[in-house]
Amino acid sequence: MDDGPGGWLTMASPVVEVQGLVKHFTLGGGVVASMLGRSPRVVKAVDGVDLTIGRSEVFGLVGESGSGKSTLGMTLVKLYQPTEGSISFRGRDVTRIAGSALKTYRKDAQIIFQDPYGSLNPRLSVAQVVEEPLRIHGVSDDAERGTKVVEALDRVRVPAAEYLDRYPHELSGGLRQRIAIARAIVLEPEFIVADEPVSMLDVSIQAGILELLERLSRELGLAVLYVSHDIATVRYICDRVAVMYLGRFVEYGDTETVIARPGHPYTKRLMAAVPSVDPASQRTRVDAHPDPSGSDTAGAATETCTHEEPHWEEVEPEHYVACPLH
Amino acid sequence: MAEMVEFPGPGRGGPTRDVLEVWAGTRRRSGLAPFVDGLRLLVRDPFALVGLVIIAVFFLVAALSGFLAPYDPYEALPTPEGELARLETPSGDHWLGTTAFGNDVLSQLLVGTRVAFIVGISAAIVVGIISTLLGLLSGYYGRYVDDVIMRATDVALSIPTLPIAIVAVAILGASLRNIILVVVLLFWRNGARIVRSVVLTEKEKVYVQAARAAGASHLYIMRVHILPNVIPVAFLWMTMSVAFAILAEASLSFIGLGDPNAMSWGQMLNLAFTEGSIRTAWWWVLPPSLCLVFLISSIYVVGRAWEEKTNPRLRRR
Amino acid sequence: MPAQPTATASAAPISDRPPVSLRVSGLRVGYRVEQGHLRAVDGVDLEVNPGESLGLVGESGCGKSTVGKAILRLLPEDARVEGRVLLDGDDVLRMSARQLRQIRWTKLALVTQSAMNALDPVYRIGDQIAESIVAHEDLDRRQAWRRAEELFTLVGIPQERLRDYPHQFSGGMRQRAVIAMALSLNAGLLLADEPTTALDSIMQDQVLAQIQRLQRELSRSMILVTHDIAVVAETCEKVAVMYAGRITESGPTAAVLATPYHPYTMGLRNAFPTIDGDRRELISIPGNLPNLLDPPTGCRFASRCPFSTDHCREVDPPLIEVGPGHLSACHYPDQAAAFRDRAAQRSTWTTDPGGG
Amino acid sequence: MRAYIVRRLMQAVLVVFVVITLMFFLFRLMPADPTTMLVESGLPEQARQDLLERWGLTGSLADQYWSYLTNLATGDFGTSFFYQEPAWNVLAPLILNTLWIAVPGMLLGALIGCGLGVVVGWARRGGPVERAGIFLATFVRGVPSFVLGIFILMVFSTWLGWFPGFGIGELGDGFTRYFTWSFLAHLILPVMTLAIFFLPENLLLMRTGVVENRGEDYLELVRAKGVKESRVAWHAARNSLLPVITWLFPALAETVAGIVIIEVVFSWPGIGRELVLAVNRQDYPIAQTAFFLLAVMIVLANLAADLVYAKLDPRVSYE
Repeated sequence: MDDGPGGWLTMASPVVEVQGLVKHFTLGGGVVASMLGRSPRVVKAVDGVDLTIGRSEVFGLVGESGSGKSTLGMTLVKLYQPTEGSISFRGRDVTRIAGSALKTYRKDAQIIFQDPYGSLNPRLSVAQVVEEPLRIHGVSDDAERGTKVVEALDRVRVPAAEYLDRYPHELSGGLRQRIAIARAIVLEPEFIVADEPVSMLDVSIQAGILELLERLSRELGLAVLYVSHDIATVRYICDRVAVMYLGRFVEYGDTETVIARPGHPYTKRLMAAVPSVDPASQRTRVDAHPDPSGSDTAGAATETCTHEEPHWEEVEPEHYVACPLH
Repeated sequence: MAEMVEFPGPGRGGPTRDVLEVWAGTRRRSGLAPFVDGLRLLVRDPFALVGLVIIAVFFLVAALSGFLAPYDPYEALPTPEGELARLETPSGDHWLGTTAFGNDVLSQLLVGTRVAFIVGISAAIVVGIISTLLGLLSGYYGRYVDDVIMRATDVALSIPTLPIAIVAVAILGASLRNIILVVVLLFWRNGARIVRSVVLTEKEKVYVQAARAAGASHLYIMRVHILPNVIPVAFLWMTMSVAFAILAEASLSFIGLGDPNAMSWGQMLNLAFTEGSIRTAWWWVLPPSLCLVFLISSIYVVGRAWEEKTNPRLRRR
Repeated sequence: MPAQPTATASAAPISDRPPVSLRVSGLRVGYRVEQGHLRAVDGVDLEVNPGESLGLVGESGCGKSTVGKAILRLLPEDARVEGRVLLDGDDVLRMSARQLRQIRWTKLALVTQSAMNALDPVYRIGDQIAESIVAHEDLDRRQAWRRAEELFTLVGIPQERLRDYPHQFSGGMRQRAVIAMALSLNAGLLLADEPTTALDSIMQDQVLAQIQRLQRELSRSMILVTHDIAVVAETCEKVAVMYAGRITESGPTAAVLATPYHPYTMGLRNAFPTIDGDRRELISIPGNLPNLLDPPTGCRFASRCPFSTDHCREVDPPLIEVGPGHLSACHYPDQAAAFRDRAAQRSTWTTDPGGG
Repeated sequence: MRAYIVRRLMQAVLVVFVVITLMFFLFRLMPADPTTMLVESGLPEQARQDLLERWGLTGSLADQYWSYLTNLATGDFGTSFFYQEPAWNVLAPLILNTLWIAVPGMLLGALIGCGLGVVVGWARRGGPVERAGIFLATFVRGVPSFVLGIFILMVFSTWLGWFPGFGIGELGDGFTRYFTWSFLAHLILPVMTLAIFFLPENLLLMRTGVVENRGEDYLELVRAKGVKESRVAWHAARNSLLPVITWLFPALAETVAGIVIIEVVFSWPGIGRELVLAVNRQDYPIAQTAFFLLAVMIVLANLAADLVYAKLDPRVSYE
């Protein structure tokens, strides 16, 4: 994007650089379906996204369900194959790699999932969960794996001696998520996608996990893409944030700036919907009256850009809005 | 700076546990653990326990039938007076009486047990292997492979089972081998579907995604994450297939398509039926009937209990 | 097509039932499980005056949903329930099956989380609403459908969509349909159990605004069960905070959240991320819920509380009145101001995991 | 909706086609050609060749297949060796006989089975009704159809002498063909056997469905509405019907096995018994045709089940 968020996107030596990324899903395909002449349906989950994340940076990605934010995250770690566009990792194009090159990339790019109850195989002990990536990558020496597993558990502040032989069902959600993070860092990656890592956890332990991610990013020089539906959590660990809507970014910027002065109508809407814990704050609820059409798409949909190519505007330094409607 | 972390919880062995020792402890695990757990659950269900015992007794009898049978099952036996011992009621000589052909019912029954197990177990093993393989392929690779295999099972499922078995055995010849072959052809399809549905659920699990993201190969994922969940189900299907196979053999034999060289329970009933002894010679009719009912029902009861314990949606909170 | 009723007129055909008062006292719920006796709820008192809204808030495993279900007597058969649940003075827990059927939906209606399964997938939504009406009032199906049409107008869904099945509705619409259903007999007390948990923030905001508006306009009593204190802060007049099967603090929402007296409430507030005002530090509460199979003596929060003393670990703190209608189950109400200051600093909550 | 039915019909036609083809190749697998039997009974060679030609057994496999298909399409199913009559003429009158057992037997089994399944599913978990219900159903399910038939025959016909257990009885003429007391009396035991044979699986499936649905959120809401408990159970039952119907598809194919055996046990002149007789007489045109008819019955029943399912589950899309 030539008139895109210019300098803000270019970075001395980014870890991950994404250009024009598109991921479409085709539904309803199949031999019989095609024989019967049914045409498959295309879902444009990610529809043209540019992004850079640097070393030791936690980049926030905010959007509602269906915005394509998780798809974007999973495409970046190549759980999905991009339809178009490019992903480069430390200057190396990884968009279409396969085989051993892909396996190498898997070592460098990891993912943490939302559901701490589903992301650990109940049949495996903590030791087995955390050592799995090492086994996959051919670390055959048992003692070496042991050392690395203990080290990873140390990093996530889980006392190894106490937990190595426990099974997931014995652990609380927060601990499980720590184990999942340990599994993600045991291969010493440089890039981690954290897909809603705290949204299924109780509020009282969310902060601990967020803090852990931030510290790991700092200590290990990790580039982290923090994906969340909750703009409030983003502000605690991310310097920069992008707001995603229907497969595209609608706003980029410094987190505090975006929160203080959201530019895009959708961002405004999103922020206005966040309830406040402070009883003194007199937030006015947007549109208490329901949408007469009965549809769910928030009113923002009608206000979004209809242009094919989003047009970026720098509303203030380090703050970009797509197609702002003032 | 120390960071806040959830407590380790109620201590287990305390802080003195040695990390390396614990690590070494996690190295030892048995691949049979799911089976042991499953068996333990089964034994707790009284019905299943009785079923298991019945199956075990039948199995023992089958194994020892050569020793136990008092007479040659095919031999036309004479009475002490030298006549054919035709349709004799149970006595000290013939505990279960004799058939219209002068055969000893007990001996035939014992040999029939062996036939039942031979057919049941060999068919079940082949069915188990085929269903597991096809189910795994279909469920794991999805897309076209799945489409083709599932359409094939759709068609296969619409074909009437016994009629095709009748026709096939009639054409190929009535032998145990052909009966087993036909049973396999009939029952792979349901098994493949069941295995496939387990694979479909399993492969969508987040931890499988995590393993993929860590670079795991398909083989690794199948071996570590999917097979351990498939095996109990496939095993259940195999167990049920034993019953299906025995049932199919008995049905075919009952209508006269049994292996003439292997006296099975179904054949005993066929002979009794064609000889018109069904209404009179209860000692000839009841034993094979009851054996069939008890063996097959026991297998079903055990299978049912297993399903009841392993299906999370049926479990009580 | 019946004439479009206006928002105010629509309440008229719905039977005019007064708001209901609820008084829960000494509620205990236990389950016999393999490992012993699980005390999910262990002595809960609640009070909702007619027309009042109460937020019942707490984290997973605290027993808030169990309390809600106990009030409606929807717990599974093997649950052991003790105490009293007085609905306008009548004890729900001691009602016959027939009496229970009569008060359900006429005095006490439920708004569940409608992620996917709150509505029967094989019936039209209109039929499901009509079912509740026909069960209690002497109306035929056609009349019940007419009422359902009015209810849909009330929650802002086009009437013709009553003929749809649940899978044809989006999450937000299903939630509204569930709300419409809860209003079908104008029950005096609405029990909303995590009504917006599965929804996106914008939709959650709209639905909550709607619940709040209807509750006030129709002057219904309400209990809102949720894990989200911000939702309570904006929706309810009163709040009760639960922890490990007990109420730790309750009172007027503004007072409880602005000047909490219980360290757990303080911790919850500190851990809650917000977007308004300056960025504060987020502080999590270390430790885990106590084991409810064998709860510790004394205060249940003591093991995680930075201010706990030996006294806390030995003696159960009673709920003490610390302000008008404001109760807190902490032994040290007089030190609350100091606790609040210290609780805002992260070092207060930091523990060393090894020595924990 | 119409497109949906058309698509289902196309699938049904496809299945029939596969069955026909399968049959063709199966019968070509025979070690000897079907005339061998007749040759042994002194058929001259010229007549044999004529017969082979008439049965489409000369020429290449492709030619044979083609003539086989065209014959079928024109309704020519070949001539029975045994009856020396067109197979179709032999079997056509038997179709109704089979349906007389199949339809009432399966309907009864399904209705009673599903009803009892709801009772067992709604009973207290781990209580006596549940345990006894599951055990009995599982046990009965393990009883082979012919054993069941023999027992029923022994008890109700031989021992009690209430009903006849052999044949179809005396039929009336024309319209009253099937409305004679004799026929109805003969009908009772086979229908009863089929119903009992078909019942347990219905019961178990329905019960599983009800138990699974008991935990669903929507039932909680239905109960909270203050409707009668029976109405709550009805919601669970209505939803559990769907998996039962799904299961019917494969089960129908198995149930035909039961029908064949029951016809044999009660000497009921239906398609299934004729199939068995034909196989034992090596009368392949009859066997082939009987098999074909049974397969078509299953395909049609599947089609019906499919349409009923679509009617009962609003989530099925007709696209």
